[in-house]
Amino acid sequence: MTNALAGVVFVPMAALFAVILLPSRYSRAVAIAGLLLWPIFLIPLTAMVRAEGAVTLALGNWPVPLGIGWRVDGLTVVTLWLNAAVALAGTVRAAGFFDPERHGARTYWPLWLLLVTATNAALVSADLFNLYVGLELITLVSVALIATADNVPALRAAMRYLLLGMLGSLFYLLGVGMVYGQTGSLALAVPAGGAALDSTALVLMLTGLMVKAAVFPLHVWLPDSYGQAPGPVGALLAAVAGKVALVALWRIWFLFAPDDTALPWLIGALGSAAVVYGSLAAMVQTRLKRVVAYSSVAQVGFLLMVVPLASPAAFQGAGFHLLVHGFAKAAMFLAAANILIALGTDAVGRLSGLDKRMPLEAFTLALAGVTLVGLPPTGGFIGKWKLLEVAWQQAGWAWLITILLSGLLSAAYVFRILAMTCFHPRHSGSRAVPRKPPLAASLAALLLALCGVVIGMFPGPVLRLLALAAPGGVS
Amino acid sequence: MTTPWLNQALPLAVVLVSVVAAVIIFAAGEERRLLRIVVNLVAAGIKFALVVWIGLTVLAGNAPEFRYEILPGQELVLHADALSILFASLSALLWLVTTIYAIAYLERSPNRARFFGFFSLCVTSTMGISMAGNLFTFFLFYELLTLTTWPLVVHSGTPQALAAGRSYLRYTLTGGVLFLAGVLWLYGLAGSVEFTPGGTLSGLGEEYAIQLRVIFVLLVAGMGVKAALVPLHGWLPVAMVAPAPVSALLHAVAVVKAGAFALIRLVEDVYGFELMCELGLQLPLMLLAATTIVFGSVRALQQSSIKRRLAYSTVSQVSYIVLGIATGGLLATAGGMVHLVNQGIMKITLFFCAGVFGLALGVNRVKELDGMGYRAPWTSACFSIAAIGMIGVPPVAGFVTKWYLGSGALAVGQPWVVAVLITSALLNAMYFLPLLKRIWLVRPAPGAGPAEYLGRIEHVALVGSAVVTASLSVAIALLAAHRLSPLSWVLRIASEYFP
Amino acid sequence: MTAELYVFAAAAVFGIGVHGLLIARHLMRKLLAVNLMLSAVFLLLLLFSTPIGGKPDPIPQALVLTGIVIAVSSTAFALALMVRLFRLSGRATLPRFEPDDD
Amino acid sequence: MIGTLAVDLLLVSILIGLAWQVVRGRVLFRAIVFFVAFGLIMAMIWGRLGVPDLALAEAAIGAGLTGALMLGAFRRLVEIDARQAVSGGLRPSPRLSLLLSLLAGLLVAVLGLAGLELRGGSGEAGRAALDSLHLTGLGNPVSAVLLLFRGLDTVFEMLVLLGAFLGARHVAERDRRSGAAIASHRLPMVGALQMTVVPLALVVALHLLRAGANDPGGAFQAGAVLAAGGVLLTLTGRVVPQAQAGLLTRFSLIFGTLMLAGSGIVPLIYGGVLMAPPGKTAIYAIEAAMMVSIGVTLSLLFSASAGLRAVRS
Repeated sequence: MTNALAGVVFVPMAALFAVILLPSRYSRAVAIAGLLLWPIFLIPLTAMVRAEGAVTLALGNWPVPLGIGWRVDGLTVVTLWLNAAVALAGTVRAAGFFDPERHGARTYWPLWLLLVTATNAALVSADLFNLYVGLELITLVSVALIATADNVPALRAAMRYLLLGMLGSLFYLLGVGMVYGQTGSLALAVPAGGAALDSTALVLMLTGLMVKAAVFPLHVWLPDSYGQAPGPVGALLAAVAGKVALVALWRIWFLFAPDDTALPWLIGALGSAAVVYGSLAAMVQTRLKRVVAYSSVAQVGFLLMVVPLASPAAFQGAGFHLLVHGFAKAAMFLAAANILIALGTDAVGRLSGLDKRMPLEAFTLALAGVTLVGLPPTGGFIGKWKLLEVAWQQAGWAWLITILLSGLLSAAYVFRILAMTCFHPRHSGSRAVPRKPPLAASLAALLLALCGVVIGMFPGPVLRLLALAAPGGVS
Repeated sequence: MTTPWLNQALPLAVVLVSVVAAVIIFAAGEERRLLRIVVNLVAAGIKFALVVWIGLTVLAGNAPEFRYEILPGQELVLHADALSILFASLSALLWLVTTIYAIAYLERSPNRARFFGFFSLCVTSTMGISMAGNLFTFFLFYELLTLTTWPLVVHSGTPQALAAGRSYLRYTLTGGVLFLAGVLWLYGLAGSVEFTPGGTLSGLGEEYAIQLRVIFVLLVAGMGVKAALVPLHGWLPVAMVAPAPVSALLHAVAVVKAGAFALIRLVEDVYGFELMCELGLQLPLMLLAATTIVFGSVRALQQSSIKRRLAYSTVSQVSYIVLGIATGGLLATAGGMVHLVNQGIMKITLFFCAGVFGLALGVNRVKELDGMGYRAPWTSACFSIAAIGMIGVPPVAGFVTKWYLGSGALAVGQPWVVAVLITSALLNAMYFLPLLKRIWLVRPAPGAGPAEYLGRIEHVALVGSAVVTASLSVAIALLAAHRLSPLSWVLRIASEYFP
Repeated sequence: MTAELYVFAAAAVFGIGVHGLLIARHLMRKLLAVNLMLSAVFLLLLLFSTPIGGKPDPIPQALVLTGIVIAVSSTAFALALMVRLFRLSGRATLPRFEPDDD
Repeated sequence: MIGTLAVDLLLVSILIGLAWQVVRGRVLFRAIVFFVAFGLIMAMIWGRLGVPDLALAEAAIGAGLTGALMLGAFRRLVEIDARQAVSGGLRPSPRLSLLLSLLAGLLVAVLGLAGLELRGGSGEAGRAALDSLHLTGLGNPVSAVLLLFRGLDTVFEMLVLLGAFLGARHVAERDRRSGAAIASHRLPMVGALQMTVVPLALVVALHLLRAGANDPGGAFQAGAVLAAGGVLLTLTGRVVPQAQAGLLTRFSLIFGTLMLAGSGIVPLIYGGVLMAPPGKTAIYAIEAAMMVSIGVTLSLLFSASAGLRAVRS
């Protein structure tokens, strides 16, 4: 069992070392090898989680309060699979706009593998401080990758993200310090004495995590950063790396949640505000990548609905929603990158007639867009239905309305894009596509979008796996 | 007659046939015209044959059913009962005819692969709606219908089409949200709601009376959008901007009928007629239907464009179905259900003819119809037959509906319904007869030549399909007593609900 | 008594750090301010722990040491980013949240 | 009692004064210099609070290295645009920012006091660490926690350092001029300074490394001192930055993390436990590797280059 867990974290790390040592012309090949190898360890891990529910491991056999603990439950496995798929899809040759081979291969691929390693480590970690180190590494590497475009807007967005990221860690660290002061243990598990955690420490930690997860109104860094990042980077950040802080927030909330305070209502309200703001902002964006970036802001708000609806079923629905939206967003980012490479622009106004010029990208956008809206038969609907079910059972009317509203609002900006790209009569624009992206890049994006839909049609196994997701406490 | 395996596969096959066709058409791309035509026709043929086969098995007594547990505690059920065969046969038959018409109509226009791809997906959703066995599955296909018809509405890509698409989405998606809220609430109260004749919620009457009323309003609003009940009908006339085959499909076969069919399921199989009356919901529904009938007809009077006039006529005609269902009793319910078929066939004839007038003669406004009888005799004849049918004059199908609705209302003691029927018949006459007068009794303007078609085949295909549907609407009326006619089929269904 | 004194010291340094962040236009000054705040938090982190048998608790010391190394790494990378931004844009400052010029 | 209180008051007041100067210093250069002073006072406060490991780390890394990096960056800014040397870079301080910072300070004070009250906790993990110290064969509990009990934290901390280096290279990579040698003016004193200080730094680093097992010290502090030597060599031009990194440099960058992670993985092959504690000699080897990695990485970060090449003067 430990081999599987070790493989998930240490194999990408080994690939990172190999890429640094080997001459740069092998970088991409070694990176792909590493990204193909570590998911193999996920297979036994998934089987184990399916059999035993949550799997825990004390590193170095030191008992938990002393040593660092790893914990893998249904949600972790599902997110790790998402990370594997998106990382691989992102590694497909992104010709043109940013070709790692031409410049920066020596640093792009190591940073890419470092991001995957850090994400895996932060997902499996069940230790508050280890989570801090993991999140800090994710922020640092994400900022470096966002600055890949090496132009002023990208560097500004990267700098803004780094500064806010450091402030976020600051608050989180203070919270961790107070937790250690009170309980004497850093383990992400039910507090030993059962004494409810002091809510100030909890608020500090949650504030820090909300900055890192880009929860409205602390989301200011996200649209510029994802908008400027190259396609594959944006895909991995929007789908997985950016969501690690949110998953951490869920875990901390479910373990240390005080039951009588007004905190869940506040977080839920923030979530609803994020859904409305993100969707409205996405409606007015002129560039495709920024539309997907603002849709990420809305999605983070949607996923915060789990906090006021704290129950394993809500957690299951939100986990499924995170998975499916991960696929859809990654597909849209990759498609947007391909369009940017081929047509020289991703300005929505000038992409008319896309379905004839770049049929694969148009179909990817359509599939992913419909998944974001949550229309059947895509996965988005299943996630939305589960959360609605829970919201109804718990009479959480505010959350029920927000979830229903989010479907409508996302429909507004998705169908706006689809109308402007596929159904607008093509004006004089040239028929030929100056630089067609390689077929592999188009197929990678399409494959991710298809995953979002296929999982929607056969959600059984994933939902059963997520049912084992009750964090920390109840297995 | 059918092995258990076949029992499972039939309903699934009938839904998936057009999905396969859609995938082939999308993959084939724009250039392969012949392949697309063959795939379209073959798929339509297979689907119709499958529906007939299922119809016969249902007639023979057993009910094919396909179950798949999509979510823990929630199943995807495709169940073929007499009512689903009624709607499935209508949609399969009219899809076949509309495909022929559309192939001819869109001969030289761009984006045909995209059109026919979404066209077949659209019929998949109508087939899914007709075969749905529980409210959850029904909702799945109901939302899929919105998704697949939107591209058809915005097909031409003109600014007006895009505006129509936006308004279509605003209405249908909001309706979808209300429908989802209702389904969810009902799921909370009664678990997964299977369609059973006489309603599954009869037991819950007293306990959740208020909640059930609110849910009923939510569901009627959600379904009312597609059934174009006032004030949710706004998107229909605006969607007239789409090409003729799309308007024919949307009005006669897919969207509007899906809304009406949903209301039938709601009243007959979810709530059950008695529970609806118990909760005092019968009268408001009847009034809503009646106002829509009159409002639709009045608005139709004021329209100068032929297609918008037909659109408003659809708004009013669909509410006949709702009125019949709401009135209750064997005869009125039968009248309402049979109108599902009659209105479909008559209205599609009118749209076929309007399409021919527009395409071959460039005539779109009522004023330009002068002397059409001389310029396009066959099409005008079909137009007239269907128009008479809409007014309710025998021997065309419309008469059958009005007769049963009227007698049914009297039998149940709702005389005011007859008054509504008469006024609407008068209004129909007032907005159809002037058209017929212009077509037949006025000489064509000098220099207005006969209809020009792209080619011989197109001519036969376009006019032929109109003739087929027109003769069908007459045949339905004349052979009403025949065992397999829609009327007898509907009487058999209604007798289940009102023994 | 000394613990309360150092808590006030940390709070004062944190406040001054926030003040520095607000009035700094130059990115280098923003980094200095963030480093001040980080030092304050590290100080608090250690103060929150209870000595064990007279000797100070080793766990928070390890955490603070890791924190210091991470702080220097983030600062080093931020400085490289700032130099590159300055070379390209001629300004070592961040304009007030205006969307990038696309 | 009074004496210690006086010392504490003195230290705290100097600390706050320096912090204020860092933030309000009109010229950027002065602000950086005051920041280094702030770091030293912070080191003294760690000493005062009885945590020598942190004092060493703060002095070597917090004050020393951060200060050096900041001054290096400042120098590069001035090279690009001389006006940077005099630019203040300060906004006029409106009332609002003063109020806000006061509020923030008060908030943290309240949090701090609340944190103190909460200290009732049994320091469970700390007690466990001290109890099982004998198992590890190490005397210094902090080193034991860093290398053994919470080994994974250190692995990822090293990866953060590596990430910072890779990020800096990634951003500066296409900046041809960043590798330019920093002008080494041939002052007579520079040669002498270098002759004495660099070997001294090496000796101190090795001492810290060896002592780290039982007394305050350890790989991080030793690495930082080593880096100080590297910084001095770069400044005096004895070592010239390279745009490309040779295999040796690349290996030394990941040497420490490789050894630490490797020692965690290797026992798995023989059926042992992940991140199991290695033997005493293995720990020394790992610490030495980490010292080398940290020293090289920080030196390269200072010279903003991919590698360094010695120059026979």
